[in-house]
Amino acid sequence: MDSDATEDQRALLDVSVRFMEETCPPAVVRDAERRDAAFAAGYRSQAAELGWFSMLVPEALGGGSLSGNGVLDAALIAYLRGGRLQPGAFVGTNVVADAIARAGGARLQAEVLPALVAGEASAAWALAATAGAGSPAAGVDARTDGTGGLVLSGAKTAVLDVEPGGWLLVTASSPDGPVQAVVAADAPGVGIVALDSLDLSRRFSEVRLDGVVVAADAVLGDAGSTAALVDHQLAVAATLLAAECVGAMDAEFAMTLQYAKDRIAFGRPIGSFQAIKHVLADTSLAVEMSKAITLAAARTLGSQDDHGPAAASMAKALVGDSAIDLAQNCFQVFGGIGYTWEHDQHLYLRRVTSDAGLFGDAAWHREHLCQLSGI
Amino acid sequence: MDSDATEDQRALLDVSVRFMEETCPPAVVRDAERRDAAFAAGYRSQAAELGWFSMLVPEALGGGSLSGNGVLDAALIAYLRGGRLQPGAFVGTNVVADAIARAGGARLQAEVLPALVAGEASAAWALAATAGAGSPAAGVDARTDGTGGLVLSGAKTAVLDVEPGGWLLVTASSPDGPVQAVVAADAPGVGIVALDSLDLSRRFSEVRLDGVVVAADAVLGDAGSTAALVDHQLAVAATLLAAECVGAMDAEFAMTLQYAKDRIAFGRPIGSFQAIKHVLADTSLAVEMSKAITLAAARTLGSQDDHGPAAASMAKALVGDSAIDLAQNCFQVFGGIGYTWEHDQHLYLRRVTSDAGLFGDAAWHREHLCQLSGI
Amino acid sequence: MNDTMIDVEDFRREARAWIAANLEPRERVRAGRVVGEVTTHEQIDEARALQRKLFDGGYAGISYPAEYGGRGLTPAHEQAFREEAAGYVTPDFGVVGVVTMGAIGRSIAEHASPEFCRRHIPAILRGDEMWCQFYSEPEAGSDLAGIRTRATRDGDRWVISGSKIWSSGAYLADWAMCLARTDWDVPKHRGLTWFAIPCDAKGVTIRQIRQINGGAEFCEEFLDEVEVTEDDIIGEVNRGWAVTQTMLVYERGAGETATPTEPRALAPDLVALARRVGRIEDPAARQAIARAHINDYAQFHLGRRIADRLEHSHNPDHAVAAYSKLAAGVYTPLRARLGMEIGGPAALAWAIGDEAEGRPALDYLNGRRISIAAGTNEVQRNGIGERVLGLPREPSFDTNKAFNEVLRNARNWDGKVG
Amino acid sequence: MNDTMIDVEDFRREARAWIAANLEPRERVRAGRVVGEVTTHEQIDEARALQRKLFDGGYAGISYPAEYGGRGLTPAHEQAFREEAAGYVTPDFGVVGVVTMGAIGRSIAEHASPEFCRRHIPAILRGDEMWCQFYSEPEAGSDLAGIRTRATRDGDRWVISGSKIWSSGAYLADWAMCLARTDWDVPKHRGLTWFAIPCDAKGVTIRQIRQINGGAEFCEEFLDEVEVTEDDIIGEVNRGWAVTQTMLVYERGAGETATPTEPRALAPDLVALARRVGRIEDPAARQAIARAHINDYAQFHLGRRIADRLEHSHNPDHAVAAYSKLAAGVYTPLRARLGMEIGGPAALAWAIGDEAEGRPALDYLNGRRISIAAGTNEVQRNGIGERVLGLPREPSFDTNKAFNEVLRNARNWDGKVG
Repeated sequence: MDSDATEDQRALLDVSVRFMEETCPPAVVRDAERRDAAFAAGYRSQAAELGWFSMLVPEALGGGSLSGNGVLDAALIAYLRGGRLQPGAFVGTNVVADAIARAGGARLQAEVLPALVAGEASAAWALAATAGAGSPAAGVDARTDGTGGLVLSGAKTAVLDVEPGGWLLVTASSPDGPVQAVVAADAPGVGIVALDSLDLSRRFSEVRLDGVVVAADAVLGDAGSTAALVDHQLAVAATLLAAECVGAMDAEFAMTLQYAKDRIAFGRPIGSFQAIKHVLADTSLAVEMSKAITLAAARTLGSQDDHGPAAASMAKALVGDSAIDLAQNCFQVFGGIGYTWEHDQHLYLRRVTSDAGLFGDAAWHREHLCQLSGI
Repeated sequence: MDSDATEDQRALLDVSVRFMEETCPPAVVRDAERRDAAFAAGYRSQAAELGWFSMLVPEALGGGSLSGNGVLDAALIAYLRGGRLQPGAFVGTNVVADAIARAGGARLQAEVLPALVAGEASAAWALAATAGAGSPAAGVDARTDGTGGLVLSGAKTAVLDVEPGGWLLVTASSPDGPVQAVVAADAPGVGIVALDSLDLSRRFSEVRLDGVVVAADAVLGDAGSTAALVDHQLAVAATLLAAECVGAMDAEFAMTLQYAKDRIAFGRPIGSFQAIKHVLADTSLAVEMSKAITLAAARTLGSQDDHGPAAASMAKALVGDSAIDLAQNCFQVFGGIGYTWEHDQHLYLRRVTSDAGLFGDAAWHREHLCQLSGI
Repeated sequence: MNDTMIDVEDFRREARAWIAANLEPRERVRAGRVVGEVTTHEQIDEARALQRKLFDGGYAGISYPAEYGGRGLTPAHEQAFREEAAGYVTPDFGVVGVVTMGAIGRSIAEHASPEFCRRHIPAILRGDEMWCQFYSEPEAGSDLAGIRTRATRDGDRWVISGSKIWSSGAYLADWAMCLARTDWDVPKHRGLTWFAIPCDAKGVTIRQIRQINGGAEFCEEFLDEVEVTEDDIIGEVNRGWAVTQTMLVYERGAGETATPTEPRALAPDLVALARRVGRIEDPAARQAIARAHINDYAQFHLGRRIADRLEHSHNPDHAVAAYSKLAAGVYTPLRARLGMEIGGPAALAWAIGDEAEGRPALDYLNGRRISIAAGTNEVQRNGIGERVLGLPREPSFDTNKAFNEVLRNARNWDGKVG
Repeated sequence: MNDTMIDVEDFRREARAWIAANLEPRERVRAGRVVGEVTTHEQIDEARALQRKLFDGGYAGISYPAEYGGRGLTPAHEQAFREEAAGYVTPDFGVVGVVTMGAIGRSIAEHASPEFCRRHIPAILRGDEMWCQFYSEPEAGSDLAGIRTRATRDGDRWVISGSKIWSSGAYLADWAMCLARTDWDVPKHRGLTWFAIPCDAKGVTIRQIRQINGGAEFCEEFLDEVEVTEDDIIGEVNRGWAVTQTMLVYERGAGETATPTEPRALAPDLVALARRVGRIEDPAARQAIARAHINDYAQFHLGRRIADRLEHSHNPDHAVAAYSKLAAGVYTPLRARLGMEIGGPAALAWAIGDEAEGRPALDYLNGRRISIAAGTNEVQRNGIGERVLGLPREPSFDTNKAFNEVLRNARNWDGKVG
């Protein structure tokens, strides 16, 4: 995706590609049953060795990025993951690691963070399943317990990639505004209910919290800073998810382009018809614009530029809409063959549609952009 | 537009076409200066002889329609008007005549209504220039004067086709909800300021009301019934404007189709290229759907069917969006020649864009449809 | 119409009496069952028994010729029977029945030899023979005449090899009507022939296709030196395209039997969805709901407009039907997408097994079926452009050349002409 | 680069001194003036006087060959001068100056005979000769080689007849560079020749075209037996296409001189519009504003991405530039439409003469210029499809046939091939 990648970055990307192709090739992507808890743990641990979960964490806390711009490094990995429809809590773990590094207390930074960086556990962000203009804190209410801790009650639906033994970053409403806490997925009062999903390459759960008691040292930030931290988390999640989505778009487009060259109808390759050629040209433009805006968002967000959150929302909005257009157009080019289970088309259709809807859909990010811009 | 038209309807349509082609051919449409007050009065008077302003008025009040469905008759005329980019206060006069027939007192029905039906004067509806979800009453405030009359203050911008010596139906806000009154365009306190416009075939004015005193016998309806009457007026205006718009779409499409057959590039008529052919096929589908929905709205609204207002809003929304798509697509097919002043393309582009924006744009009517449907 | 034919209303009364005496009233629970949900041989056998009853009563193939076991009446009689039987349990063979009694039975009756018709049509009307089409191929989809399945004459036998796809319900059928190329040295429309093949013939392999929506109503077939005889030819050798055209007319007609009613309630499924996810007050969701409903409403009135045009025209041009097909092909996927937008994450993931909550995702996966099957959107646009609007034709590279040469040229395509 | 060439930074210092001594600082009021607003002969004459000063100082045609009156330096020197002169009043010939000094001057320098160059290039650099293109024709727009203007040899004269269109600023020019067909019996790219024509030559009629936006910067021309000589040929007879390709490269480059900066402020014009019409809180208006801004932002980064790709590639494929052009062609009209939607009726009608209030409508009328001019969206899509993505070519009906025959065939188009 990025022609400016450094040599170090390229080396990491190459070894990451080999890892993905060996550990989770298409046959494994297609077969959710092969991706059980043991698989997930093994995958995560190998990924951690490649540094997949350290990029947003400062060196002082055991992390480190190759280029100095951790968001950019992570986005390049995300792009490769998307193209190969990779499962696993990549986005969630990075977002939560980043949040703990920024606002976590000593215990979180000493106990949870190293486990995330080392791939010993993953983390999921339990935010509200927002569409439209909803708040990420909705669904779970927090009350203070008098000692600086919280008691959480409510539910979050469609939480991405909650893995056994992992952690949850719960964003909840309190009378003082949004609050956040890190909770073990197997803590007392936490219920994790697996869901069916359009996207076969990911796992979704409903997270139920029934009076879950959180100690003060598991609370992230304070009333004054949480809203900004949530915005930052959303920007990181949006950027990484956009990058995964662009990877999937690119792979699906390549597959479709090849088909348009090979498939013969009416005595010609179908790609010689303007009806197909022009759709592919438009789609290719959408891919190029999506790459350009996602890299811009990653570069900006990862370099402490104030414009980062706006750029991230712009990328998520543009990429989300473009990806669904792309998937619909590619499906149309494939025709009937794309309607068969064996063909990969639908895996990409499903994946990019979930990319588009998670962590704020396009409309949500457009509204968020307006708010970030002060209107 | 309507293959079911009766023989009486066909006769009226034929003579109306002859009238338009003789009285206001393209050269007159293009030259606003030739369309002065004297022209407008002459045009209106001849149109009235054809029954253009009687269709929504019951026979008991001096009106009458050919088919028993006045909205349908008027929509068929509107369709022909749109195709020939006709000027003149057709929509406004019919909407106001209908409103007076429904809710006007004895004086309005005895003095104003016959003048409108006879083409001696025209009427314009001064509603708020709504976009988004605004209220038609906005911009002008009404206070009661203690005798059942009103005092109106405020302004309405982009009022369509206010003609000298004509009447205004002003929809205003009062503490009790919307109120309406019929005011002479030259009454004391009324200021009419001509505006520049995108649409060269119509006239727009700002109407300023500076403490305009309205007697009780010029007020339409009462607090309980006005909101419903305003909705009805909007439905009639939306239907007639949609019909004018469909006429313009059809004419512009025919012109573009012919060009695609005649124009040669790369050794072929350009209409043989799928890039052009498929856009024209989609555009033609939009024309057919627009005709179908507009006729459905006219039939429903004109037959006292409760679904009339919903159908009218649906027609206005679909036709408005389709018309702008059509105008953009046709412009693209014409290429450079469509950018020249002498070519008719831009007259249609301008006209259908104003059709789409007046009396509620597509988004306004979609929201209105939701409200009419009780959500 | 012949003079001695029974009047429709007389027939209706007669049918009403027979139905009341012979058929069971439809229970409410079955009313929701839709065509296409017949997926097992048990269901087919159940339908066969009932069909036999109709046949014996004289109510199978009402508009089929009497000499082949039908009643020899008109479509109006057929419609009268359907109306009378609406509240009763009638044979439901699912999509395979629609194809058998519709496109296939009619094509056979119009084109096959009298012997062939006598052999098969009564069996069809009795419910003994269910048929499917072996028509589309992996390499011949939109290009309907681009068939590569090969039939070679060998004495008085024909040997057929190739592969077929998108056969609705073939795994439930007894016979297949199969299109094969019998002459490769003439242009593509001129070397095709239709054959009847028993689905259990040696060399026939039928495999259900697993679809992206989890269903498997379509099949693919592999034909490996399947042997048939001269007697199995439907129509004439190398004149198969004439049969195809008949078949396509009935196929298109078949979709139109159910007349939809004007959709007045604002997109009820989307309104319910927006309420479920708490977005009924959200302006964007409301716009999406209204958009979907307006398109539904416009499509309905477009359909009526086109039906009127076909009915009231002396020389109707059936090409205008492409408008309805294209509208469905454009607005169905759009509507499904609007559903996903309204639903948001709640449409991406739902309680396991909850079909109602999973519905927007299912609609989304199914959304493009209509834009692809039975003539893609692109094929409809070409048809509207050329046949309705009279635009100059797309250059054709395969209508005047031997099909063998077409295939050769296509593989070496360089875009150069003349 | 030759060894004795002055270093760019030395040149910059030298230029800085000369500029400070000879040019006037730019007043603020002129900063807002944009290329294209030069519409009168008086403005041209004013620019000529200033250009003469540059020429005499050695700063006209910095990268043109010294033998033709230029300075013989590099584009980097030219750029250094531009940067130094940015705060000063420099000659502004508007669009006619851009065409003259850019595409036309460069094409002449590369293709014309030394005599021709000596006759014209110094005059161009001095500002004495402003040039325009007689290139597009009413019947040859997107089809750049479909020229029908005819040049016939008559002894040592050539007689030119035909019509031209879309010549920027031709009514302000002294000379025209005119493309004509000199051989009708060869394929279209092979029978073309460029001629120089004085704009006041007998038989030349130049008419400004009134545009839909009220402007008239483009002209159309009627050429009625205009006589020129062998000396007026630019390049070789029947080899005009080679000159054209040079011209197109400079034309495309010319648009890219101004590097835009990253658009960070949320679409300021649309935000102001929404505030003016009281819709800044309206969710639909906010969505439209964000949509427009995101497209602006993405287009900017697309442009940077493509520039990087062209810069860092050893063998850059200039076809990728079509992405930027297509993006502009798609998103400019969309943005204009969003403006109209946000503005609503207030964008349809406004106080007479209020340019700010009328701006959305003006942008709307201008919105499709970029989707049509200098290669339509469709042409860009073909270019991306075939040259960037490597899709099989569109069949071509006019590249291998005599142009006469192409015209004949096109008139009898039936879509049949072979």
